[in-house]
Amino acid sequence: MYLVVSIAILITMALALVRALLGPSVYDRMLAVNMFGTKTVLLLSVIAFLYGRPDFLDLALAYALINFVGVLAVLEFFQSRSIRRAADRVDGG
Amino acid sequence: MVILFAVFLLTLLALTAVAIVRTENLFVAVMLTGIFSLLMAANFFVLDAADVALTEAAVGAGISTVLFLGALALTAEHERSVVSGRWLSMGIVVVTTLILIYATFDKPRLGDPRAPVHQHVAPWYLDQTPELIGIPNVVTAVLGSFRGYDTLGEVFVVVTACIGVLFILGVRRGGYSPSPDGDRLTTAGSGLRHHLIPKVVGRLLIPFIVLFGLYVLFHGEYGPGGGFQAGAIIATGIILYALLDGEAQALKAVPRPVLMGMVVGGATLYGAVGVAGIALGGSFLDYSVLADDPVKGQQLGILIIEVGVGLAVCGSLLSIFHAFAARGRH
Amino acid sequence: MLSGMKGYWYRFAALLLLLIAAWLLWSGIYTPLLLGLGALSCVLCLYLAHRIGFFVELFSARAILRLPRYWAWLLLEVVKSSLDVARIILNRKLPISPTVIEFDAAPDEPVGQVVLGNSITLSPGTVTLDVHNGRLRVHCLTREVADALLSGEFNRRAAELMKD
Amino acid sequence: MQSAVDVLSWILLAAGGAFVFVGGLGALRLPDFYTRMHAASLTDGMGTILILVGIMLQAGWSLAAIKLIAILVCLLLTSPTASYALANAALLSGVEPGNSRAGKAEN
Repeated sequence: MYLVVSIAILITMALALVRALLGPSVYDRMLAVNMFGTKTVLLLSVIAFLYGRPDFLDLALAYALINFVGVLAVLEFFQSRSIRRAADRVDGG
Repeated sequence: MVILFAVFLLTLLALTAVAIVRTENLFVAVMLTGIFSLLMAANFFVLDAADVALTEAAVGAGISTVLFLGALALTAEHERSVVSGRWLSMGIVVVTTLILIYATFDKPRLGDPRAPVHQHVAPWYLDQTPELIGIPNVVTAVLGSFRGYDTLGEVFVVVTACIGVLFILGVRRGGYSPSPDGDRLTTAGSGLRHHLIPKVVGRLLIPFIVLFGLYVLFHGEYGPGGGFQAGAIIATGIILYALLDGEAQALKAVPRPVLMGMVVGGATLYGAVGVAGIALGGSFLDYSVLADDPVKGQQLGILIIEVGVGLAVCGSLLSIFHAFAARGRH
Repeated sequence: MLSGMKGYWYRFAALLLLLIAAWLLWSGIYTPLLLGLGALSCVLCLYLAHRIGFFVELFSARAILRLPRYWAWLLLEVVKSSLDVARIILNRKLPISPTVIEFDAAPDEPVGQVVLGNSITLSPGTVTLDVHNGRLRVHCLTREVADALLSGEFNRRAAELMKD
Repeated sequence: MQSAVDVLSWILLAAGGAFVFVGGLGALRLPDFYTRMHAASLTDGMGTILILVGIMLQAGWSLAAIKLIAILVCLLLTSPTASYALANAALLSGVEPGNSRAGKAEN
């Protein structure tokens, strides 16, 4: 059963990757990365039990804790970029 | 079945790699690199290499995206397309690939017990770890004790890289003073404090991220983990704070002298353990002499050098992050 | 709502307890050395939390006790809307009618608004786009979901969770 | 008793797998960015809960189960936060929230 679930997760990863490659906007790709992150956490948890190595769950926990930092960095990036662009526009005339 | 998973993940990995190379939008490339890192970690994990997978997770999940975006803020978003020399490089790549594929025919099958790698020192490590060091995680035993010189070298590579980045990007004294050209750019560095949801959730999670990092640091002898991973995870926690409240605030919470102290102190701590070994009558980085019982001494030595590695890595990553952020502000 | 020094120490103790519990449950190895290192780690995290101003955010202590009931209700809500969204995605005609709505959050405190916003995002069919000055902007997959959200059940529950 | 728990956990895992897959499908099928976010939240919310609870039942009362609870709580905290950050980044950059046929319903 773990096998079936992990295959479902792998297929979903592939679908998310298709979305990341197709785009069209950068946000779609970002969304795909985000989905990919949670799918990885699930895949790691399932595989840890598939192998009978529950101590490997640390890895999934690490992702669960810090994977969203990247998305926050993107928000911060867009925010400061839009502020900088507004500033440039004011400077330019 | 393991093979099937690995092949599937590797196929996705190859697709992602091609897409990263092909895209001219650097922002898209950064996003795809995130997927690449996740796939890589899953792949390591499927192949039972949890320590490496954790390293990939610790670095790839937060820090690399943050640093890439920091670099992207300093440059243009689109890659300048290079037209000349395409066919030549294409040819070189194709030839190299063919040679590499040819070389793999001589490779032993995955997990073959008769493979040369399993005939050499690996069995000895597996045999001797319980006896000489007495910890369950052989990877940590190899990295920390049997091959302690290599890890020492790696720490110094990290420290050197940090020094190099600081030299190139430059560090300003008193980094967090507001920039001279007005409030506008100061608000640009003020982080996500106007966004309620990230602020509250992020702040709630930071102590737990740091605690998890320390947990990984101190349990390297028992499960996947160790100094490198811990340093990266703790650094991610503090970078998260920098994203939420602005880089200046993060620099106030963990000031630059502390960061420098971590970098230098961590590397020195590692070296000091080695010297202590000499002083107590052993050889450099021989931990057996650190305690009455050689096995206890080994465990103590590994624990201390892991702390050293963690300090050095955490300090270096944060210094590099601040260097990028400071550069973006000015 | 606790405030001032008393509230500060209260939250301090709560975080310390949570950190200790997290360490003990993650670790699973209870030798004196690791317990000592665990204590050290918890103190270090607490100090860092103090430095980053962790204890500034206010929340009602009794909200924690009401949390299980809220979660049970939220889980039910998530199941219901998940089934709806799954049906929409699997429908050949893709019957969506995207709608953006705005409404005022009933909870006054930031934490309450965060709980509200994240609960809305968590249940499929609705995504919180923005929370600003107590006003939420939500993207809904269909008009029916938007109407359901505007009827204020989420708002009422979140406010109930947060009230003193 | 054990078999009842087994059956329940298999059902949860299967349902979780199904939801994850449908979410992935939705991310491909839905027409624009904001609507695709709903598909992502389908896998992030329901799929995650079902799969992790399913594994938890298999793990029984052990530290692994508690680690799974920690993973679940963290995911349920971080994934809506990440969605918010993403939606807001798109909003900031001027991606219009959709072909809103109904217009804005002001409350």
